[in-house]
Amino acid sequence: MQDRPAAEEIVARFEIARTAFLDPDGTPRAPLPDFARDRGSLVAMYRAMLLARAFDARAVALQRTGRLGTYPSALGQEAVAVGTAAAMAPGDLLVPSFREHGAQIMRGVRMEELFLYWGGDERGSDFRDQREDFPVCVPVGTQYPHAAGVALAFQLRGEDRVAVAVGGDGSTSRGDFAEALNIAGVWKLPAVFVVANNGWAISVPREAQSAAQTLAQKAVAAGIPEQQCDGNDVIAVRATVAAALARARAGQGPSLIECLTYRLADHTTADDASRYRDDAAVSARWAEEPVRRLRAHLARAHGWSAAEEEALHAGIAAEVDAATEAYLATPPQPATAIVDYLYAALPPDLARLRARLEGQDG
Amino acid sequence: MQDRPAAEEIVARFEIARTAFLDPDGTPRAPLPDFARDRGSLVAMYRAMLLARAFDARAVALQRTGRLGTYPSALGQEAVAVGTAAAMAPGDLLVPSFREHGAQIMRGVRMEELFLYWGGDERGSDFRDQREDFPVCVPVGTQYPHAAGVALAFQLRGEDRVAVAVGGDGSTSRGDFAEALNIAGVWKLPAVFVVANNGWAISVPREAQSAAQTLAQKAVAAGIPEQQCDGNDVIAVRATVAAALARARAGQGPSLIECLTYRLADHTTADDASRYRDDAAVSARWAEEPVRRLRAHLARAHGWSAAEEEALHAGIAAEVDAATEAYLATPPQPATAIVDYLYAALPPDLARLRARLEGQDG
Amino acid sequence: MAEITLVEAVRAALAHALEEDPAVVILGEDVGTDGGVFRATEGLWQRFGSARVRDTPLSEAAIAGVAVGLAAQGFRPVAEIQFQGFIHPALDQLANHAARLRNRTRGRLGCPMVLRAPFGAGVHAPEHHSESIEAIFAHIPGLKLVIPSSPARAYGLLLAAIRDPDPVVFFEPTRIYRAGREEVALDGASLPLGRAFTLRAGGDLTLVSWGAAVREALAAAEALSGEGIEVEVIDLATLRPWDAEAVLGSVRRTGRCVILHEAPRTGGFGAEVAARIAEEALDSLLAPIRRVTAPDIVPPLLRLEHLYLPQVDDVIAAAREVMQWR
Amino acid sequence: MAEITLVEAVRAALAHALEEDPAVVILGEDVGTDGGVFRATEGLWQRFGSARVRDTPLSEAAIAGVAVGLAAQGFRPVAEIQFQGFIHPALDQLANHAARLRNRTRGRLGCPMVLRAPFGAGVHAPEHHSESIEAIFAHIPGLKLVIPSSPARAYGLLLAAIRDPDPVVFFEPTRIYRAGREEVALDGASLPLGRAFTLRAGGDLTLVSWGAAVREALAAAEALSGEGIEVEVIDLATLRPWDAEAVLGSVRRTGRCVILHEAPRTGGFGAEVAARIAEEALDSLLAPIRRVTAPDIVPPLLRLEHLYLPQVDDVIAAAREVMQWR
Ligand SMILES: Cc1ncc(C[n+]2csc(CCOP(=O)(O)OP(=O)(O)O)c2C)c(N)n1
Ligand SMILES: Cc1ncc(C[n+]2csc(CCOP(=O)(O)OP(=O)(O)O)c2C)c(N)n1
Ligand SMILES: [Mg+2]
Ligand SMILES: [Mg+2]
Repeated sequence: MQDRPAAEEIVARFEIARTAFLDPDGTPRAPLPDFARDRGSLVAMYRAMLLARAFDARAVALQRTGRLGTYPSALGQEAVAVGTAAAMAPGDLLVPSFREHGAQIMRGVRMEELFLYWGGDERGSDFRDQREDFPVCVPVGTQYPHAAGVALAFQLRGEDRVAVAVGGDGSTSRGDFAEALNIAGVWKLPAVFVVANNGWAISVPREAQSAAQTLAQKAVAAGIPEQQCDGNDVIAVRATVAAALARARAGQGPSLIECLTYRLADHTTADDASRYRDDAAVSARWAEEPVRRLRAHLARAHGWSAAEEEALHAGIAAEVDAATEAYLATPPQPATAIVDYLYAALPPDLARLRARLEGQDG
Repeated sequence: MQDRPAAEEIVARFEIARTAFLDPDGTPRAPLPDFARDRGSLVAMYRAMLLARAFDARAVALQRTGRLGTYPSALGQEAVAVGTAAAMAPGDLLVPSFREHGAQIMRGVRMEELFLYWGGDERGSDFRDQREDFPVCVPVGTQYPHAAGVALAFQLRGEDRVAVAVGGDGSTSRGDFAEALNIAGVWKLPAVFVVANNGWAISVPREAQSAAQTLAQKAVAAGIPEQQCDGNDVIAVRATVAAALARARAGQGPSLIECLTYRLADHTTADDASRYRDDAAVSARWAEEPVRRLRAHLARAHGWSAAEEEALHAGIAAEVDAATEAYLATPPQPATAIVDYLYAALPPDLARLRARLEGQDG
Repeated sequence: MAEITLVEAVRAALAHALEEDPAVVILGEDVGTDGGVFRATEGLWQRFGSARVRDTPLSEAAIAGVAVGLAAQGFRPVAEIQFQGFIHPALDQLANHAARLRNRTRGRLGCPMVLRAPFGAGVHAPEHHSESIEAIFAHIPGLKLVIPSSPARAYGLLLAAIRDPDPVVFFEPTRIYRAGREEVALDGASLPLGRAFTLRAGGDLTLVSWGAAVREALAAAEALSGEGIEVEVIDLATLRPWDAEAVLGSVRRTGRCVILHEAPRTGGFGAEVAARIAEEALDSLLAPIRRVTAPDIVPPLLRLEHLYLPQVDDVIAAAREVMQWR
Repeated sequence: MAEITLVEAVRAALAHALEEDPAVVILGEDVGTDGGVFRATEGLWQRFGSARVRDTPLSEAAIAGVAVGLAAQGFRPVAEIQFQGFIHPALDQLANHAARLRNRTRGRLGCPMVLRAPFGAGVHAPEHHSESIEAIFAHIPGLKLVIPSSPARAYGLLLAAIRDPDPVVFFEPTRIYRAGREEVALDGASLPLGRAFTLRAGGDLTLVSWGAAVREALAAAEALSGEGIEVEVIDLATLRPWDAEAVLGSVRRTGRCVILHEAPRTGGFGAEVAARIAEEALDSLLAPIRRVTAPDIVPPLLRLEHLYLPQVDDVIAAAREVMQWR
């Protein structure tokens, strides 16, 4: 029987690659992409990460003092948000989950709008400057099909735009994720799906979420390209997302990107992570966080100075202060807001409710 | 920078293998597994496929003459059903979709029960002899989580049993499929997921269902083993399912198996496939169908005779006739059956309805 | 004008919408080459191409979610769920996103999508092909819910649904897809959403219904007329927002009300109709309200399906009982 | 006896069930090490181990579907959906399988599962954490639906739900998880499903409610008593099958009925209660029925949440209006 073919033949092969540029101490481990040789663009990303972190700290402080609702800190994950948004063109469209404040801010969402939203005011999602990006999405995973739909809109209109959805490691266990990747794959939609794998879905660790060795390989199920990257290395995130965006623009369809990062904070301000994870394990992860890493590189390779650092912080503090003030000074919504946006035109039954609310503050 | 590691490293690799033993003309292309060297076991599978086909033809005939409801023929897919059921132990549990009549019959579901079910009588799912297998599942893909649940039951009780779910190529696009595989993977459940890829989901061809090169690779998303096999080669199906069952029994968790077959019939008796697929393409697929293939092998390798063939057909015809008669002679259900099984104990409101129905025929 | 069936009216409305507005896109399982399992989209793929009449993978959640994304971008997706029994995975997107996008963003993003699904019993179909779960959708603020009961209303209401700036769920009763023909002016005129249709005037009793059951309502009214009972038959047509004024006005005149629907009784939308009457027209009531509905059971397979569907005789009996009150 | 909160009562019932029956298995997101985001399962993972108190992946459809598979095999899974707002993907399994398995197989396979979910507004939570969509579940034949309104009822009803041979949906009002303590005998005694609880007797008016709103019902009754209006407060507790006799009996005595629920009005379960009264106790009604509910809107984010929740004053106003009728 030797000359017969064997009972088994290999019909498909897949390799999952991981991209990383900066080591945790900020040393480049490989030649940097063009954008990362440009001091200005590195500083811009550095500033965006610092701003995200400052926004985050302020949001937590506002929550702790009763001036914000439950809030999900993105502490330690800034590189995912910033790298993603930095790679996107203004005309692309972000379909976020709920932990991408940094990306939203870079895309023109005002910090006071985000405070408003997390403070329990729907006006926070009526972005003044950013009219097309999706608002925060709370039901985990349900945003992925939206991105596929937006990408289909771009494709149908022949526009050179890409829809970028972001979600967490936990979200990859939802059927919506698989359905969205699959439909985007079969229609070659200009979409990029970014997974911020921060190791935890509330108390459920990554390894209890899936037996998949990587989350990037979930793309294999949809027959689309995937890439894993160091999600604490903003250069790696941006380069990886940029490559996926370029594929999408070239008509090559969607991609899945897994960013390996770590949730340094509690899940939200309503959570106490010490109940289910070891503080020591968290401390160890501080050595890998993205801000310090980029600063080290900036200092080493671009002569980033203490004075510059200080000026940056001061500028950011002022910005966050201004946003906080604007937020706290926002007049209340009228009570009628609870009915006015439900439909384009008010149905008769709601008109009666509206009349009752007329004149009330919210 | 040469001595630095590159920006990319490969972190996971996957190979999708396909198993096949018999070529379309029945010639072995590789050494056969033990069970397939045994004439008796080959004949048993051959008989089971013929029986499935005869059952199918009768069901279609009954439908055409108004004595059965809409019916999904499995013509051409008999090897998937029979190979799967042949590999299973009696104590395993089948969670079928709606086109696995051949597997159900092998597992002790009576043909008159299947006629009853497809004839629109719920008693057809109250299997007299097979008390644990799941009944037909109509909502595509929803059966996969059931199999995971059943497998968890086996695991929790420490039983040496495996749950086997079967579905179609279309079902792999459903979120339930992905969620079930993922949860089974992370809990290492004793489950086998079998996809009967018959090329079509009603009018939607396989290639419009997913950009995945194989459906077997959907397992990669869940981090579980997969295997593709020639689904018109009953030996390949049985060997592949048997290997997956063995892994499950050994505590190695679930597997996904894709069986490549072809739907030679319309989707159901309510469908007219000529609206959306080429008759010529279908004719070409007759050359690959599983029954003729095994017969050729039996004839060549085991001296299968015309007389044996004839006797087999006669026996099967008698069996199907008897089942048909039993089906047609089944007395109607009492009208009260519409309320009697809704809850273990009848709630008061339904008791009133029941009293009204009492004594009526259904 | 054309003498057409309800499913032909659906198809004509879809064709008209595709023709008039390039933002209209049809998507769903088997809506393309096959023309839909009920032929509601027959010929549209051939005429408008696969970009605008799109077969989807077998993914109900994605069908709804992709429609949300398209709609947020200004498209007017008309998504089909092959049968209402398979709509549950789409409900998450409908209830949590489609119905909320405008409110969530204070009007920044709209969601002008339509979700169509055939529904209802009486066609001897397999399990899960016979449900009537419209009440679930009628309870979701932010959605509209429309159920036509004739070819003309199917045509006009579907056009209105597609042109509506908000998400509309549109359920088509399979039992009357081909049960009769009607002259329909295929002129692209829509019918108003949120407005009930009084199909027959009568001063003795108000009979409220929708969907396929309207046939039984009209048949019962005809039979009762022979007994001297003049029944006002109201087809709600839109269940959200529903035309309570039409029903209340009629009941205030007739003093009696029977509600007929195919869905199981408890928690069906007939309860809402009865509740509003009990709140706002109690003084006018000369007799208790009666609901004629399917019993509170799972739709039986085809052998016992007849025990599930409310019959003309059930309506007549309820009407007689209500007329004899006191 | 212990003085405990409602969420402690839930935990105690779960612990008792795990203790008494090896077939009981808890599964859901964060029910293990974390003890549930509301601490409903706190300590159970430590006490009963990860085989019986299982953290699941973030997969609501699979949570429900796995529970169906377990239950068909004779286990008694108690599955948790973290918030009712995320339950939609589980609805497919609930409506199309859990509710039907027994009927589909003519009793061969049962489905003794419980699906728990916290629900309701008033805790200033993010979007999708405030819904009250119980009416959807109350409309599904084959399911049971239970909503406790006090620690003792939570304990006894949850035990009954777990011991029940059929699928039970169990919604826990977050607003009263910790809003008060009650002496509860932790003796494993269950309370009957399908039976309403008359929490306060009164001859002037029947006030029907369930869940967190029962607090406002009792507060309103207390206030009204001061005005000489004696209100009979009925907590339905089980919405499917619901205790219509208790309500009808009370209304026949009082002649007046106000229904209070937190869900939006249209299509809420209050409609069913009103409809049954309009059908079966119309002659007893001395005044129109009134529903006091949330308006037909999406639950607002926390700033405007107070405009959504029905208040004690709304109940009092409705009661006064009904008392002054004619
Ligand atoms: C569908 C759904 N189920 C449950 C929740 C409650 N919940 C909010 S965040 C979260 C964990 C999400 O984990 P992951 O996707 O990894 O995102 P991360 O929070 O880590 O950013 C859960 C369970 C939800 N919001 N949506
Ligand atoms: C959830 C769901 N959606 C739609 C349908 C209608 N439907 C029945 S079979 C089918 C195609 C199934 O294709 P596949 O999974 O390949 O199985 P096959 O019919 O080829 O055996 C569809 C769309 C259904 N039964 N369930
Ligand atoms: Mg995470
Ligand atoms: Mg198929």
